[in-house]
Amino acid sequence: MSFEVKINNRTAHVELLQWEGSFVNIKVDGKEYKLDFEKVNQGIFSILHDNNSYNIELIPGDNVKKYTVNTYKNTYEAEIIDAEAKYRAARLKGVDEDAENTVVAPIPGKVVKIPVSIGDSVEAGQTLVIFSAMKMESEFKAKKDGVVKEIRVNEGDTVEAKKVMVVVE
Amino acid sequence: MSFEVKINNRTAHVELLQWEGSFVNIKVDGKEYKLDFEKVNQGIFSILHDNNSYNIELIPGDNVKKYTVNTYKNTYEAEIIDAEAKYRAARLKGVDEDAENTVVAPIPGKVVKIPVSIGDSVEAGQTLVIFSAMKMESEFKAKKDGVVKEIRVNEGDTVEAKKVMVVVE
Amino acid sequence: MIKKVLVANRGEIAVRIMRSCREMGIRTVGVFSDADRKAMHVLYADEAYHIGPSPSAESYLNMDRILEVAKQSKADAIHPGYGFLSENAVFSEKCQKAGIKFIGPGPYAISQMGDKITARKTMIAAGVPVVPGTESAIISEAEAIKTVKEIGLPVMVKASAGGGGKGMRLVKKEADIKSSIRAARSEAKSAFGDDAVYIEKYIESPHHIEFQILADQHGNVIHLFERECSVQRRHQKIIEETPSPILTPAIRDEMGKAAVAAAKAVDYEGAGTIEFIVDNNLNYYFLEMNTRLQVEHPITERVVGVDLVKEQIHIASGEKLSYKQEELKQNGHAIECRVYAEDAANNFMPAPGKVTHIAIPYGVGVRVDGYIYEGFEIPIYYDPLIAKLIVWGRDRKDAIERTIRALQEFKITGVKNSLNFLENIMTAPDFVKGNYTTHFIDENIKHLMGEEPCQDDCEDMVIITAFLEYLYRLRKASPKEMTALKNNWKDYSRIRSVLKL
Amino acid sequence: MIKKVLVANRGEIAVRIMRSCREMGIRTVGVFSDADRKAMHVLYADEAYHIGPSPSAESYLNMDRILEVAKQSKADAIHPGYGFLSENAVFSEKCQKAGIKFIGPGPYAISQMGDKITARKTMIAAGVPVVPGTESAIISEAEAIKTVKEIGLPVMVKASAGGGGKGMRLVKKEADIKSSIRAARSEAKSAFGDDAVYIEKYIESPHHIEFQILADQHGNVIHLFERECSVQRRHQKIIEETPSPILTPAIRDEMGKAAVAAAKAVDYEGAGTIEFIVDNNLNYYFLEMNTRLQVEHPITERVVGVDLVKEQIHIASGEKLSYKQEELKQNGHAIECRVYAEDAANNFMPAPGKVTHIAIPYGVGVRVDGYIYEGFEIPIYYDPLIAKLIVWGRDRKDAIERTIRALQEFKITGVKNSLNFLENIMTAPDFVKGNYTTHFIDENIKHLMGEEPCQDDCEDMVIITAFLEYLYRLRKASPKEMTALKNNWKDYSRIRSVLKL
Repeated sequence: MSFEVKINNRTAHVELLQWEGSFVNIKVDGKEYKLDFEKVNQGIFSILHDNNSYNIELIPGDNVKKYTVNTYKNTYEAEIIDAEAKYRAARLKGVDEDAENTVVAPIPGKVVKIPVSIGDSVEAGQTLVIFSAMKMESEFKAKKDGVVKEIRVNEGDTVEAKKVMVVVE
Repeated sequence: MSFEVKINNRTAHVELLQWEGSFVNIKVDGKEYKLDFEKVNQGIFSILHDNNSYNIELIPGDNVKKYTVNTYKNTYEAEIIDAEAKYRAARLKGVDEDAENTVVAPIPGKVVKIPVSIGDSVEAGQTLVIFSAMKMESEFKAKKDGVVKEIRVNEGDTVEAKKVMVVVE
Repeated sequence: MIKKVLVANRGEIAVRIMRSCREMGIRTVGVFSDADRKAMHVLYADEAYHIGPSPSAESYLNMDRILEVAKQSKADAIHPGYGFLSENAVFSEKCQKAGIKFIGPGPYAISQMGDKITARKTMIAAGVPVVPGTESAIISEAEAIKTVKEIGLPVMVKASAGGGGKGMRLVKKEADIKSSIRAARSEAKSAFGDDAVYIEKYIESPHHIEFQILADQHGNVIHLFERECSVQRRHQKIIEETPSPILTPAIRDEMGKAAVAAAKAVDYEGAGTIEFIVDNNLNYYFLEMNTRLQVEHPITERVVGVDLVKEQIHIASGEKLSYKQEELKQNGHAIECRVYAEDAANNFMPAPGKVTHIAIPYGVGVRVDGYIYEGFEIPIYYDPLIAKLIVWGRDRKDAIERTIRALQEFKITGVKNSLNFLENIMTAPDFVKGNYTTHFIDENIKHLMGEEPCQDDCEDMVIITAFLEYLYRLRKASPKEMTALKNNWKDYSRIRSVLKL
Repeated sequence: MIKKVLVANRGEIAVRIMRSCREMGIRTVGVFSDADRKAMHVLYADEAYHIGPSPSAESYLNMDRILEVAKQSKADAIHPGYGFLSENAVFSEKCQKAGIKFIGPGPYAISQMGDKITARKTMIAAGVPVVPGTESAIISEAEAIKTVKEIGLPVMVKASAGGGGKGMRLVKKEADIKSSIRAARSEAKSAFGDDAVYIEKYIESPHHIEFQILADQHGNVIHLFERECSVQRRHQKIIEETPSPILTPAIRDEMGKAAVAAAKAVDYEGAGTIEFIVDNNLNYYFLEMNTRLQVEHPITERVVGVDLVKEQIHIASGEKLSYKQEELKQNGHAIECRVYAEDAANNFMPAPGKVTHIAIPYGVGVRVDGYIYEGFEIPIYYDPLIAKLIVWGRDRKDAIERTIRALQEFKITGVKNSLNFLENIMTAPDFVKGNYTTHFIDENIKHLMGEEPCQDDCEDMVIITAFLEYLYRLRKASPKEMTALKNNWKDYSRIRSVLKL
């Protein structure tokens, strides 16, 4: 049984050799481990490896293949890469390229001001949206030169995260 | 929709009149309440009644009809009494009468000593089992005069809670 | 004696105030906006009243509605916390008129200190050092140029009604003076409706050091020593400590006396803070007074041993101060870390969202004030401060070491937060040396943005855990494919933090 | 300098010790029995080693196995915590021989203090007052009767090797002397393998007051003031506070000096506690010395401002004491409540089981040391202490009020526990007055067993909540029957305490 697991910028190949009771024999990128692997509670794991103690918290993410993982000192984003995920990643590749044409709300908040209009020519760096959340105002700027094609929000609107606000072409 | 709810020694008759969104109209022993009733999280409830704020934690018990309920200051054991529970209570009534004939481990622990043997005549108050748990020794005594009929554990045994150890007749 | 307090605030400070009220046997009244029905302060209060829609202007800043609730609930007093209505002279006056005690100073002290030019004049009259500059609002640009020549460049042009970095311009070249004054004026006009500006000498390597004071209604004023607040991002404090690593006992004593004089000059009542700007030669200048409780008040509580909220309530009840200046002492060292829901890597952009998991640090010398819980949705309408970690140590070194331990135990999942950034501050050499100014974050940004790599094989353990959990779930979903794997996990119904207690 | 410490213990004290080690940059080695694989101290340690089956005799008391682990893990030192091997002279000696530093006194001090008759003799020689009684073991019954006549009835017959209330007999009538000596002897023989007994005057209304001391390897000894420990059930402390409500400054000073003299008399090293028995006239007598850290050490940490575990480690490293007696001061008041998994209503019977839910108190002046977590199964093999609440206040009244607030916020569900009992102690008039002896619990049992009724309509709210939750579940199970009811609850995946942060 083997998959790839991506954490931060590393993609590791993992192969399970044996898992019986709390005994786990497993290879990560060719390195073999024999572990005492205990589930302490839902989402909480204790691993003893050569008597080193690791206490690991696993919090499920948006989907079954994504987890946030806490160790004593660090936090990681982990994702299981199986055939389906690889296919999806390949398909999605094209879509994201348009990202630099749009201004997207990174978090929920309020549109304070839109100092451009549809049809305006804008330069890279020019402010397209002034946005406010949690007492902080941010300016979102054009990533490249272009013309404002769409404005999908109004000044004063409260918007959800990931809402596309302005499209430049 | 109405049931009886037993908390500690009180059995209250509860009748739901309306429950829509967070609005609840309900009668407890004839007293009518109009409440803002919010589930904050699984097991955590916030009630506003005449602007009084109640924060209530509900922890499921052994079965779906039993709960431990925490308020800010108190802890209650609550049980829903429906037809089935009433029937069961009636049936169980006879069974418990034998309780005074048996010595039952109230918690998990270790049998240290059994100073009686099968066939011994014992008096009420005589020690039948010396029991140890969590560094504390307790003596379990006969509740009435009688003859030791059964000894179901051995000295040195580790026993689970509710284990019948000695039966007197 | 006060028997019931309305807390006109939300978040950690509302809960913190209610805790002290509970201990004093005082009933608490909470108020909440639409967004806050399930917020901790509503759950913790004895009574709770809805006061309006989510935006603060329509709820937590709605003076009339809050006073209405105070009357309806028969509260004797209103505690404003910090932010919102806490430094609003009009509200203080409205409370007075309504016969409800405002826990804080009267309208006179608030407005004297709220207007910067007035505050400067008052301080000069009281003999408290202020930053060299103009004493009144700038009338002509020619006069401004003359002043600048007297005090020397660089200078700051500041709005009298200002705050939060708005209506401020740094002037480095003589040629920029006029344009800067015009820009500051226009910004002040649009932000505060008042275009009065003044000029101050710009302090190059400033330390931001403030003194806590307490003043009763009978003219008694004491100070509770300083807090060093120079670690700031976006002009907002993120770490505070006491004692300050740079003050000498003599300067501390002088500044404490100046702080007391400042409070006396405005007939102050309650808890307040005198902020000073201090240069590398330990010259100190009055900057402003915060006429309320500060976010960072707990470090003073820990080191001086005073519950400031309880003292506020005693003072508001008309009692005399129960501490004498000479009885107070700084015991050990305390550090506060502000945990914000924000993304340090993205210019400290706020990060609202749902908290999925929390592990809280415990043990000797550790206090956590917060208001979030697992499952809580942090609203977008209010401040991103979600918790404060207050750590005490025998001395500064001990306090830093303990803070690092506590930050490592502290986990908040579901929302981006500043925990890792705070830990990096604790290990930054300039911070460890105690040698830092308000430029600290800019000067140390590379270290602060770093992430210490996981030691030994722990990264592999992370990978293995995620892998095995995924496998376990697959097995549950399609047991037949997975029969080769045996394991004896139980199915727990809930996720729990083992670092919980 | 010590770089790696093996903690030969479990539960809250193991975690507490490891926290201070972490802060000092010292690696920690945990050891565990079968029952403790998932215990907090295993999860918290850097390294963890299995040492045997669940009963302590086969694991936490297995000296050779623990020393083996110390060698294998290359630990420099062993911290024994309290209980288990902490007062075992043989173990201290074995560590010495193995070249591993035992964090605590050497075998001489432990055995001098472990044998009660020897300890009494040593104290008399050092000029420390002891309870009037026999100086050596009782040889003849005639001699015993003579002694009793000298010191007057009632008296206690005590086993020299004793502890924990075993091998003790109270004698009130002359006729009972002989039989009591015989009974105590036989009990001592079977419990400790040593039938030596001695006679002490029985103090009628005793206060149990102990002094914390610290002694370095260079002959420097200081005391860190007292702890009042008279609130006991089953001869075990349940509440401790400092300062004692009954001591005067003069007596405190005298007793502190006696405590230092006692430690010096046995060439003590490390942290230790001199226990005194004090009568209503403030006559004080040496009772025994605990040659280890006490359960209740955190109240001293809070009031005196010293991390006792860190000091133990500094001392064990050979450093000189870094505090001078005259620098130490008691600041404010601290109370410790011991939370046991036990059933107060049933003679404090221990109550192991699975913890289903915990809500922990926070805020100013509150510290919680514990080791349980939600889902944790409390083992039957060890002590029922599951958490300690340590509360600080400006003065005794403030500390009591805060303790009540904290106890009300504190919830542990799934196992019976002493939280309600502890709260009742805080409200008992004798406790509030500070007027109590070791008979406190017996004398106040009615108040202590009571349960304050829920105010207003809150009992009805409990009923309503249980009812609605049941209905909601029914509806999920058979939706058709329930379509008359609409509600908009979301299905949360987990149970969370809103009082969490």
